Amino acid sequence: MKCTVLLFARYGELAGAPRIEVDVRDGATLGEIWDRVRERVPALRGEENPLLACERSYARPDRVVSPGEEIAVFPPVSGG
Amino acid sequence: MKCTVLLFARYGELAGAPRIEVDVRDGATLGEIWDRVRERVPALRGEENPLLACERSYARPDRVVSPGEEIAVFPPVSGG
Amino acid sequence: MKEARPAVPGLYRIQDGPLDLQEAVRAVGGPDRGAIATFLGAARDHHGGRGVVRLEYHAYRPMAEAVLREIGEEIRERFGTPHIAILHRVGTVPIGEASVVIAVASAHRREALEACARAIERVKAIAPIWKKEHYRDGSRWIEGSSADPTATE
Amino acid sequence: MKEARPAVPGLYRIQDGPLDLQEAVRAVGGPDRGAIATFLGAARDHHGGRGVVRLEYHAYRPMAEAVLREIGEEIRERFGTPHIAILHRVGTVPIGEASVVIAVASAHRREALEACARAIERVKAIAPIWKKEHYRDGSRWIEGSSADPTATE
Repeated sequence: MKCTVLLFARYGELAGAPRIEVDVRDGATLGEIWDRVRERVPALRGEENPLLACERSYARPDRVVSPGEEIAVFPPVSGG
Repeated sequence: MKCTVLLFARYGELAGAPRIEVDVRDGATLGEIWDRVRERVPALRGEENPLLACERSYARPDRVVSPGEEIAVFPPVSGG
Repeated sequence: MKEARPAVPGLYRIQDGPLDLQEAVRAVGGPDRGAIATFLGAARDHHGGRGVVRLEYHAYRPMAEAVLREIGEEIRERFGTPHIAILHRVGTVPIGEASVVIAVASAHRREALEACARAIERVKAIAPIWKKEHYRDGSRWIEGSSADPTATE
Repeated sequence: MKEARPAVPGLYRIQDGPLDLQEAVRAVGGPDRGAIATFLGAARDHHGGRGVVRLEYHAYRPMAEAVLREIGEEIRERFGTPHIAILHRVGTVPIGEASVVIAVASAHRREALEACARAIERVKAIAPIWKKEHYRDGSRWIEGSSADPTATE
């Protein structure tokens, strides 16, 4: 399945785009999707503390993703 | 010496006036002045937790008062 | 109260009429401060299960302003937050309107929040101000704090 | 985020342009509430000894608004204070202006103050918002909280 992954803040800058599309197997997990993103964007390979979100909620790497769900990956937050 | 004692909130209502003048010996303490006030105003005799102030600062009953200093007595506070 | 004090930033006032939270915030804000904590005490329509129709505050005005300033000094020494405003209203305070407004600014949030919480405790404990609650069928003086104001904390 | 939630009072918004503390206070106030605590975070002109000329905030906007609302729910359950407003600015924030405003109203002061302090901690820990500091000679993303947002507290 095709997944669009939203990237925020420094991750977006490293990727040169606020989103990236990757191809993964049906039933892939968030962790697999993030691994695929890093294959495509070498600049992201060194990132050790990504936060993962699915459908606008935080989720763990073992979360199985369904087609069409909104996926996002971003660095530790610093609002306030 | 003559002392004018300011009374606030319920104490002023009990005395029927916001201030009362009493005659005390030179070198009287705040405690003696308050005793004299209560002799003059029977309605204040039952008051057990008066706060005493001299020159706009809290003071203890053994504080010696000089002529012309500003004396006040009032009930526990409830601002805020 | 009579000894000379160094001039310190701060706004301390007993006033008739409505309090302005923005005034307090403006008085303490500045480019080197990342945090402003405020506390606003408002006249509540009930107390102990009884309906309250309005509040009335009286103060020993000159002493109350001096005590507010002393509280500001205490807070500044304890939390290192020199930028403090404490405003207290006297006279009638309609339900829903502010009786007291406190603002504390600091470089960091923790001191500002803790200083603000401490400041309202101290105002309630030692400022010579009294509240009278008015009900539909009468009124009553509230006499709250019997903390010894001359005690050193 | 998708399950039906009961409608609860509260104002949660990510916005461009200046924040209005009074709006937050108005959103939470009411005649049965005697206490309103607020926290305002402002852009500071220095950080770690370095001069800051402006801040820039980015957010994952729809998720950030949902998270602010979840924080409000957490606070409501923990402190029993249903009246909460959390506003966060995005885009450029000039020095001295507010990046975040929180207001919590309650019958009593302790809950309001504690809830407000807790709310800003949670915003900083889990809201998907990022700050970029701009200096005279460059800029840097701040990456603060590595708290696990999926952990139950």
